Amino acid sequence: MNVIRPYGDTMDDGKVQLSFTLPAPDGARGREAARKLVLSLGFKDCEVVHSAPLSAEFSFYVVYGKTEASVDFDAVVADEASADASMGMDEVNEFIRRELGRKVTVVGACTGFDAHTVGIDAIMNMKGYNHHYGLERYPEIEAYNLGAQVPNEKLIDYAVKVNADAILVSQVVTQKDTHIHNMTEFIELLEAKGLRGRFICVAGGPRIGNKLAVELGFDVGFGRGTYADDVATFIVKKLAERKGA
Amino acid sequence: MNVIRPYGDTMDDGKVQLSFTLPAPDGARGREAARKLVLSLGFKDCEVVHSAPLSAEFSFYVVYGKTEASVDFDAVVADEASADASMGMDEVNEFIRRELGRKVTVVGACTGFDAHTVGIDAIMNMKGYNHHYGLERYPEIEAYNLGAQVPNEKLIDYAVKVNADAILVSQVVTQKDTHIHNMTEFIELLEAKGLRGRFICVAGGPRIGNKLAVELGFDVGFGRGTYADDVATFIVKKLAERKGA
Amino acid sequence: MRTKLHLPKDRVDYARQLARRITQPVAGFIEGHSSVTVERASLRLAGADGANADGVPVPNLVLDQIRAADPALLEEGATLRYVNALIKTGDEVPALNAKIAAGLDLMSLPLGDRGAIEERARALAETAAAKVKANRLHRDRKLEEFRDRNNKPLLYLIVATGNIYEDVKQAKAAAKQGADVIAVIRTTAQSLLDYVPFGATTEGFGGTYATQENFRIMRAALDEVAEQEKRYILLTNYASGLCMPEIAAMGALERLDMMLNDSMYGILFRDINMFRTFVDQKFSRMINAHAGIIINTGEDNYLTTSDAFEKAYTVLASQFLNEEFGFRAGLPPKLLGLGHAFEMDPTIKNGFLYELAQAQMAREIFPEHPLKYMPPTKFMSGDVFKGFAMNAMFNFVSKATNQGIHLLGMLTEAVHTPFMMDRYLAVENAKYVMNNMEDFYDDIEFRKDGLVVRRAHEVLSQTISFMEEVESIGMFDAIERGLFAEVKRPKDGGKGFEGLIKKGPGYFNPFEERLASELGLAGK
Amino acid sequence: MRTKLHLPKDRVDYARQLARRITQPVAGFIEGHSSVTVERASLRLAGADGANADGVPVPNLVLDQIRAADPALLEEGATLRYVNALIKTGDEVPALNAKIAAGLDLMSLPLGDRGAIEERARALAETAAAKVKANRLHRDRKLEEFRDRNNKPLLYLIVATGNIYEDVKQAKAAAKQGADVIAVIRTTAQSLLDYVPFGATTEGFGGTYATQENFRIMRAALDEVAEQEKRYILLTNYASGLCMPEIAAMGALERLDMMLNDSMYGILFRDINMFRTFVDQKFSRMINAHAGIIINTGEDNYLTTSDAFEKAYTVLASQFLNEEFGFRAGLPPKLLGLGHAFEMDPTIKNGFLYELAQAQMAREIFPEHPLKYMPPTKFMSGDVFKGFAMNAMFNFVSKATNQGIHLLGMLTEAVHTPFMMDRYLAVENAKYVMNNMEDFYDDIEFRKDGLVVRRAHEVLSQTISFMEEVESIGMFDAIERGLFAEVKRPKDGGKGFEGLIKKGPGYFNPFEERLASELGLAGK
Ligand code: B12
Ligand code: B12
Ligand SMILES: Cc1ncc(COP(=O)(O)O)c(C=O)c1O
Ligand SMILES: Cc1ncc(COP(=O)(O)O)c(C=O)c1O
Repeated sequence: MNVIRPYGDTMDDGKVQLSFTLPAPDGARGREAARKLVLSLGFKDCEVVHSAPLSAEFSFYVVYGKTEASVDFDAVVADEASADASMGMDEVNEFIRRELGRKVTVVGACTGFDAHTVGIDAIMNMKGYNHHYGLERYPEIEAYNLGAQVPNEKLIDYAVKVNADAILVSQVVTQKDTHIHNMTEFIELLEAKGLRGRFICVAGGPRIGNKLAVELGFDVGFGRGTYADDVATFIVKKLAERKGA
Repeated sequence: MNVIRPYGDTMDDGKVQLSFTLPAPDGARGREAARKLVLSLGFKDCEVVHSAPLSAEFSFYVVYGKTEASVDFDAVVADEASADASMGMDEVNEFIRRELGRKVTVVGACTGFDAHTVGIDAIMNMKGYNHHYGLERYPEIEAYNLGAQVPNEKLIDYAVKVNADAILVSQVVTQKDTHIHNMTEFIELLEAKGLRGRFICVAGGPRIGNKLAVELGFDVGFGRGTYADDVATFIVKKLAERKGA
Repeated sequence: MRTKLHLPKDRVDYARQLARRITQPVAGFIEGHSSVTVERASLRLAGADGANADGVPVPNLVLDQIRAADPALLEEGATLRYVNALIKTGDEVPALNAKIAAGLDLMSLPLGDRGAIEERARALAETAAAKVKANRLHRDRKLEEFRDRNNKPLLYLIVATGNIYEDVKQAKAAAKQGADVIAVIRTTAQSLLDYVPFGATTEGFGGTYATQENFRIMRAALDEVAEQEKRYILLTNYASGLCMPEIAAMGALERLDMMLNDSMYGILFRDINMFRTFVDQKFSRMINAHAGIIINTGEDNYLTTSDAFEKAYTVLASQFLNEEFGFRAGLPPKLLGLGHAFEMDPTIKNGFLYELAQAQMAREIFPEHPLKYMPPTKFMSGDVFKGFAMNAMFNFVSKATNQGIHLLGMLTEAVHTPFMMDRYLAVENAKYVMNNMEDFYDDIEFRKDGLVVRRAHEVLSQTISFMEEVESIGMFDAIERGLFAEVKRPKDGGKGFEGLIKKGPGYFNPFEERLASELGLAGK
Repeated sequence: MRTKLHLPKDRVDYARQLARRITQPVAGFIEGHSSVTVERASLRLAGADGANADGVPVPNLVLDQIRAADPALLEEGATLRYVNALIKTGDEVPALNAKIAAGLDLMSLPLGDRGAIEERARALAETAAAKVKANRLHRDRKLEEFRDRNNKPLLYLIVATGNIYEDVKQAKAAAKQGADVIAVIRTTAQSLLDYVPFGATTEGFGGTYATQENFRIMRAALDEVAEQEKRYILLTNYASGLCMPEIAAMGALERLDMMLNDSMYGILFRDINMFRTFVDQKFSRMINAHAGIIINTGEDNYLTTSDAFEKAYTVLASQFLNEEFGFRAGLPPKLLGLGHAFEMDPTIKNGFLYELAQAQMAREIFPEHPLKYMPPTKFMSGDVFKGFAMNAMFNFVSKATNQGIHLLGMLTEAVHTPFMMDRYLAVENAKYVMNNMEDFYDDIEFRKDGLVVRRAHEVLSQTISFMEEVESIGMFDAIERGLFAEVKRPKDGGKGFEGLIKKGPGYFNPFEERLASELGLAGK
């Protein structure tokens, strides 16, 4: 057991900063409403340190609260794919040569109406990101980046065409849960075609968690700060595992 | 009933921003701990959008959560003394002349070890604050400002000496609840001397709420943004009330 | 204006010459072409409006009917057929629209006397022009009535709920908080629709459909706040994508004040066919010019994909090209809201100075233009506090270089589309910083051999080299080879190519004529 | 240094002359006086340490015993009696301290041979000087070893938990986050104690007691992080209040690197008697000068009570006076961390330019001094976001004018003493802003007739008028009449007056002698 609580300047003081808007006019009643609201969240103590009108009907609050909520840190299990130690580019290539003995093929795209290619480019393009080369630079990997706004159907067809080992799906826009719809559709399509088992399915994007991706039927999900190394490591290990199995 | 919830960009979306420190290393486990913590506060949904190490043992989180917590705004009662409409300086003087027919005497100080005089000066000094003159400028009020670090004992003695109607206590430092100790001691001293009934007791300071002040035995408490007008209005109305009673 | 950068005038002139030379062959191409959306925009100016039961707009129905009858007939323009129907049915415009929406096939009506059609069409053009002029006059009057009440630069806030009625609430609150300009972000992928949806909409995603009714609703709402705040609130939308000229036409009719409207954005960032885009941008810009609508060009887009420090010259080159395309469409400098952005990596040592150089350079090279300055987006992170400091620095540079239109940065840029409180904080940040350094621009000089001055000179000369290269290759080939924004667009590729129309000898477009003459482009 | 403000050199020289003239009579007074804390500081340098069972420190016990025996005896200084006891008991210093703590009355020991006492005392002064010099050497070596690793300006963070062990955690984290300087804020009201508590303490309030043991604990902790970070971490405390010289002595012995140490702060802001303060500040500064400790003066305090725009000249006047008092105590410019603050109302139009003017003026008038620049505090509010933007602007001005010591502003200044995350955000803000505009200082000029230049000239001339008035009235009377900080302090009023000591003809203080000779003040 290692019970931890938010920390302001003294262990276990439980201090948390909050800010939010209320659909109510600014003023003494608004501030009191803000306080009550924060207390109703289980905060023991709450100071409304700032309020301001956003319009006649809306108001803004900055609050410092004190909570007794805690987590047992020992029981926390990290759920981020990239939290595992990843191999570097050379290691990955070496691993492929040694363990798989053939080139690995990867197809990726930013799917649906999503046009945010910078993320998938960061993973796939030659130049990579933050001094981590992208998959195209890996001699043992064939990487096809289909770019933006690619329909799921088209991505799958392409993967079949080039006989891909893995499909990379990037989803950046999350408004109205569009990423969830998109990702679900992708998996359902694969399953309908009886192809789910054939590919390692990798999802990614700044708001994609591993847990979410796995829930939706992907093999893994990668969030912010991912590098090609992480993705490549995951794929090649998985392939080796399957080969072994 | 007028049930309101935090508002991000859609009615009742319940969006709240939080930031806090955890006594745990930064990383995937830290982020997951932060998420769990926020969920344990009753948030339905929680995105850890930023984390950073503060040292090897501490880490910082920025989080956006979604809550279903609400308050019934109709049932919220404002509890700020200065929320009442106050009279202006001229009105107050007119009121004194008309209703009380004698000058009103007020003694104020920043008590205990507190040396933050700017607040009490804002209320009492000639020049006032934010274009609201202080009590010294009121022709019908005799105002004595004893300044900083005044022991409660000395303040009370002085009030007796000048036969004050009201005593103003300023408390700015709140660390380790020093204001509570100080204010409690002040009231206990007055009671011990059998003088509580003789004075209108007014507390003030940026972290002083009316509710708190009243709980501690004051007649009223004034927070941030108070002007002399508010204080004067309260005092003279109270005096008129007592005279009437 | 005092120069602070001492940029060589002859080099700046030379860059403008290059822009003229680069755009010349493009202008030649444009001259000989129309497009489906140019025709539809003309119809809209004539009054064509409404949609059929499937939601297909009347202007599209007209074009579809003509094309179905004989694609070659489009070479005469669509106005001819629409006006012919007016004469033949004896209807006024609304009645005809209703009939078309109900299924009337215009091509079933024989073509009448061309002289009569042309006369009636010119009368419609007259009506449209009068309406647009009235809008323009109204705007000018209000700007005069509320003069000196707007912020300098104009503070520009976006709304993007997807629901026009929610947008209205957000927009009003934003205006109350201090915004001068409200931009209604369009729903994702509307730029790729080859029609403009009809009516009020509540189902956009990441933004709200640009429809004429939505324009009207928001215009009315902002006019209402303007009276309360005694500050004219400018309304912005996107004359961009596959319906560029139609949206411009709608904006002109509904008194929008600004339009995102770039000469190459669609090609590079939306994969729209290059010929189509060039044709469309010209007509849309003529409409904007006539309506007194400030265009906002899209140079910031170069920087969200490429590195802002290394590719700074692509921004300046694009500004020169947008300017020249604008001139060619009759836009005066004061309607040319050329774009740029504060997008350098915040960890760059002296990044602030380079941003200052870039912004000041734009200011000096385009002195009368209401430059549109975009906030940091790419390097914003979930650290909303740091983001807020970055926005403060952006606000500083904008005021320090006297920009015209200032898009407020959101502390939550990397997290979600703006919350109401995010906008408030953005306005507060800008107002604090800008008021606090109000006259900094007048007070400061840059050292002649300093970093800022050297950087500006360097970017100018990189720009010239780049434009020389584009000139030698030719614009169309340069785009094909990926010289712009590192993307390659084949000439016959991209969306909307099939909607390009070669003007026939009998091509008739009284709106284009009218605009050209109003804008003094007739002789050209 | 290039001048940007073109301040008239002769006026600046004249202001310095005024400072010299104003402080001359004060210096005369100081010459003839000591105080209880000067004597106790001397005892501490001799090695007096520890406390009795009631917590009364050994140096206080010694003074109390002398005074109890005969107050007039203090006129000879306390060292005489302490050293006499050493000789008489034959003890070494620690043993004697223990005896005093246990109750030994020094006055019970007859006074021995003065020559022997003086000789032994001078040996003790030699030992103390050697120890202080060794500290200074160590610091210089570390600064050399880790050169170019500190930020410019030095980033200064406070810790204020009240518990020295918690302080250590916070301080280490702060250093890891990037702080160069850690200041341990003192507990509220320690400045009014006429003794220095003994030992490690955990019960401060709003700050932690300054004790020699606490100094030692924090010094060791910071030395440890310094090795990890390869950056020398400076330690700061307060040589201020009723024990100003004693704390300086402790700091010299424990290798503190900076001390809050103002010539008039105690008088004006703590109601300490003016004569007492003037005497105490001189001796404390001699110690600081010898120990190579940078003093931080308290001009910012003028601005938390008065208006920063209107009373800007009081800051400059105080800087001149602090400088001159500093010179008179042997402090060279590089140890004179003169203070000022970014405290103007954020709603003032062009406030940023006035702050820039003030900071640049300080920079040009005090070119070699490591100016200490304080963040916004008074106008910070619960709006932590706006506060963060204000801190960004403050960071900007500091770097833009090349300040020396930069106190980081806290976004929660109006809410609570800093949380650990508040410090982190403060460092992040400063590092971002300062790196992003690293060479702004070299790149920028101010217009000769602009706001910034005019403002600086104006403040300088207001300062001169003010100092002329002070000179004509005389320093003591000027304070009595409330010319400084709008507070009136009677000459015989205030705390600690009774602790003033007139030096008798037999006054003996080998530490003062030694310091004066080390500092080249002997002849003066
Ligand atoms: C650049 C940008 C754009 C550019 C995109 C250019 C391009 N070619 O990509 C343009 C201007 C076109 C654009 C347009 C829009 N954008 Co945009 N955009 C951004 C911005 C500023 C940066 C995104 C970025 O490039 N990040 C850098 C990359 C490297 O990070 P990343 O994408 O997270 O990728 C990393 C990881 O997530 C991961 N990863 C990502 N994908 C994958 C895939 C796999 C398989 C793996 C393993 C890993 C992985 O690895 C990458 C490297 O570490 C963000 C705001 C921000 N600061 O984040 C908004 C943002 C993403 N955009 C947004 C929106 C709403 C839009 C629009 C809908 C606005 C509109 N209505 O017009 C349009 C829609 C476009 C569309 N159809 O999708 C919102 C999304 C809100 C939400 N959560 O839903 C954001 C957050 C801005 C905001 N606050 O409103 N945008
Ligand atoms: C100026 C200042 C100082 C100055 C005070 C000078 C002076 N003569 O007053 C100096 C530099 C001396 C100082 C010292 C310290 N300060 Co101080 N100081 C501030 C500061 C920056 C501004 C306070 C201020 O003047 N506000 C303006 C006035 C007008 O507002 P106000 O006090 O709220 O008053 C209004 C209302 O509250 C109300 N009101 C106030 N009193 C009364 C009384 C009555 C009867 C009524 C009706 C109304 C009323 O009306 C006023 C007008 O609207 C605040 C931070 C901040 N920005 O708030 C920190 C702050 C108050 N200080 C703080 C601290 C910790 C200290 C020190 C303990 C630090 C130290 N260890 O040395 C010392 C202790 C001094 C002491 N013994 O009390 C903390 C308090 C934390 C806490 N909540 O406990 C703060 C919040 C800073 C921080 N974040 O750490 N400080
Ligand atoms: C000129 C221009 N048009 C349009 C847009 C909007 O994009 P979309 O094509 O999705 O409407 C932008 C975005 O920045 C732009 O700069
Ligand atoms: C010179 C100086 N000494 C001391 C202090 C601290 O105050 P106190 O007297 O409470 O120790 C300050 C505070 O700003 C100061 O400027």
